[in-house]
Amino acid sequence: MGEKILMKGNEVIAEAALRAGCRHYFGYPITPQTEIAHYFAKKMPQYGGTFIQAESEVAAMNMVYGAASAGARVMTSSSSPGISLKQEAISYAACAELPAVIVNIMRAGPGLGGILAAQSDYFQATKGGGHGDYRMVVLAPSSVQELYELVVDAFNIADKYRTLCMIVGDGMLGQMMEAVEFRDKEDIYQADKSWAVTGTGMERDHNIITSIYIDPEVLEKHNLKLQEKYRKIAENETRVEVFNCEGADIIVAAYGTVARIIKNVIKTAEKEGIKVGLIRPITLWPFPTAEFEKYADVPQAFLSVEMSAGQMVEDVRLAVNGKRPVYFHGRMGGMIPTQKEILEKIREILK
Amino acid sequence: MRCDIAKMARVTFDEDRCKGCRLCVSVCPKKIVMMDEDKLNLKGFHPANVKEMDKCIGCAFCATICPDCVITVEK
Amino acid sequence: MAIVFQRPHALRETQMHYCPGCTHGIVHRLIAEVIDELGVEGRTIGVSPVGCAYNNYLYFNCDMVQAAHGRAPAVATGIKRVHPDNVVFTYQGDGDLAAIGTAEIIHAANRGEKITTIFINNAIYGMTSGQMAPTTLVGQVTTTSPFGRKPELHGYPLNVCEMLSTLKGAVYVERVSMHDIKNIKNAKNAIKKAFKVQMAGLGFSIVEVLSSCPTNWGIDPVNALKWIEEKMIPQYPLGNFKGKDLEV
Amino acid sequence: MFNKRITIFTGHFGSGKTEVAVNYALQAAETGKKTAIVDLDIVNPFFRTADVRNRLEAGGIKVITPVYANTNVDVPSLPAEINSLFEDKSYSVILDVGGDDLGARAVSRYRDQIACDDYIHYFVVNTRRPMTRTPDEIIRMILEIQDGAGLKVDMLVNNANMLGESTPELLAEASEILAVVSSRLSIPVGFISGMEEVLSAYEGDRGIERLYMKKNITLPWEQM
Repeated sequence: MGEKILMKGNEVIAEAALRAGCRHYFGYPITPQTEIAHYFAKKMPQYGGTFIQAESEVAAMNMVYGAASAGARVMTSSSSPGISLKQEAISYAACAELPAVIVNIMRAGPGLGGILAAQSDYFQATKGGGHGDYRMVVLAPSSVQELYELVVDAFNIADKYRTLCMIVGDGMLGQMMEAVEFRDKEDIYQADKSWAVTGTGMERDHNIITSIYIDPEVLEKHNLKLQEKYRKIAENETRVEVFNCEGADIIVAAYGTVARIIKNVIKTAEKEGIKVGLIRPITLWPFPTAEFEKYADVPQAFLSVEMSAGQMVEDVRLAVNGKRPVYFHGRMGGMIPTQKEILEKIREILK
Repeated sequence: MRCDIAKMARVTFDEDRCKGCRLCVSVCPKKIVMMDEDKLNLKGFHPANVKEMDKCIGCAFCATICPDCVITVEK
Repeated sequence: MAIVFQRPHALRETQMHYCPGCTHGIVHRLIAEVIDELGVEGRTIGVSPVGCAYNNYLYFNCDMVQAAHGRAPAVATGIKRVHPDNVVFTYQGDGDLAAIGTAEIIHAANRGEKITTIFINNAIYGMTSGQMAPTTLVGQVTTTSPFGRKPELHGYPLNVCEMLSTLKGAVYVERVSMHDIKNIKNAKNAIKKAFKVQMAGLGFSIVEVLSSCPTNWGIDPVNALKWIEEKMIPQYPLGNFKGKDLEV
Repeated sequence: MFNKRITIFTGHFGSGKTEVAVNYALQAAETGKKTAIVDLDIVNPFFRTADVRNRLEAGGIKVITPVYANTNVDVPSLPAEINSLFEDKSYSVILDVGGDDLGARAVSRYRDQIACDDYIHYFVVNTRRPMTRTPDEIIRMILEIQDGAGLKVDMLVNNANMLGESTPELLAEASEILAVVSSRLSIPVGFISGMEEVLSAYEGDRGIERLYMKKNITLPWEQM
């Protein structure tokens, strides 16, 4: 590992992508993630790469589609309303099995909403914001250091499975500064990209990248192939942090920066004699169902804390499967749940 | 196919590719391209063809306007 | 005797799906002939549209990518930026390019993206069965303008070449037609020049091709060509709008 | 320190300008000066002067922030009140300018008023930030910011830190880097800033003024 430097979450996303071998970035400005574009705009020329400020998020994601078709490691980033615009090409890329990384530094919605932090795009990311039966790997870091590591992983997972990977962070994660330590060299998955369009060189049959299958039987077969791939990803790539869950009175489910609030709640609750556990999904899809199953018999209850009206809580309920009551506490609109209100909720549940 | 040196040019029709649109018929300056009433191709059309090949001048107009690459021209 | 005219190598043997007499097939062959003559098949990458030509990736021997409706210029941008030495072209119809993909084509052109666009203008939506296109003529009856296109209701036909030729990044802009042999030959020259402009790295090039749609126009193929000449050309004058004197 | 009517802080974004400007303002007010701080940051939407408005106002400091700071919109409109501070010379004014040349541009529109006033322009450096790690990078950043602001940098501020992971060694490391910048651009180091516990443990640069800072901006998960 090299020496530590102080970086903003958004800068780290771009730096990590460069270190992961990404040389093509297409984006469109939107707060609170625009520093990603600023960083690439300055750095890409040094790496001989491409930075294009596209005419829209729609175009940016389609540029990603083109660059991924051409075999490149490629990324786009945006914030909630911009991600909505990318959904068209996301669905197409999922069908065409194109590897790419998409970053969503979430802001408060719905609609134009506001620029402050939120986690209200959980459904959009994990349940498919675009049309059709597809999945994306959704990674949710909770610190700047983890952001770096997961961005690098995202490129590897994308190439390994020919899939889309989305990094979701709330505005705080994108905007905050933290010390980060980079590895001297990244472990880069060397994918076979003989499927990419590079020109036939008159040496092979033509390659075709497409998402259209007019024969329903063929399209169903392609769907089954995708589902099998998703099953494999779920088997191999599910990630979760389990903290303080052995013998816990209550287990809180939280991801991203909210999980950091919970870690402080755990300390305060301990002083009151309440043992609070934390299950922090690092992959929101695939959801770490097994960890919830594993601990479902222990605590009195589960509590999902989110910066949304209650989205991940649905997956927690599915995972806990009725064994224990599952509660929810959330804030919206750019408001951040406080330790105090979470503690009150915990006390109330355990009463 | 027999090669007749006296002929100036020859067009051959890949008849089963023909869709019977008659664009070739419309552009032939010698009016020798016509739908072959004696034949049906795989698609069930009377495909375009040339009977009086000795009148062909090899201008390739028929091939140029054919949307389906049915016609090969030799000269 | 020697063969003086045959299927170009860059066009696959696959029978094309277009209706009898549809001029899409001619344009495909012209593109393939140009690719052959320039000797670039091995380094050409095409981008297919949404529209009747959605699956023309099956017809070209070069590598092909199918794009979402209207997004071909963005997809081509992504490809070209990864492989700047390849020849990248998009093939788009009037719904694809002039309606849903207006932003993408304008900005790719304005960036001077080194790609070539072949724009098929047949004044109607073919794939979805005969709806009004941005390029539908005033008075033209379509399934969504059953009483004829009325400017006060539907606006005016969109002249893409005239519009794009105002952009600095668009360096070669030409409108051609499929309605007779002479014009088909002109079209091929224009497509060839457009490719050469790209290969010389000069900027964005586009060839708009006035094409027929006998099925949705309800006119037999031969008379459909006359319709191009008599009805379309007055609205869409042929000729070069930009880059006529470029030496490539 | 504290002896100019207008004090401008610029720097690479993330250099810690805001933390420095806020602490500087609080200490200036403690000396009995009538103090105003202006958040001119049009670059950074989160974590800004506006966050500590209450604490500043409790210290008797007038706080002027962009119209929409810390709301759910990101239109960086500058408040018209800023003009009043150039008229009313009874105030000591601290300008917290946004990062990089882009942020510095916001101050440029006032450069004529500033230039004829009694002012100092500090350039805050955190050598543990990318793009200001080496003398060359720092010099490039200074030149860009001078260009953007239209005002020459008068003094450097050594603000080497890694937030919670700061050490006196970072200040020492930065001191050497800044010495090179100083000699090449003939811009002296004005002061060294750091959190009290870190800066008091730093033995070097005894001849240079120091700004002992208190942490004013806390992260959401640290708040009760």
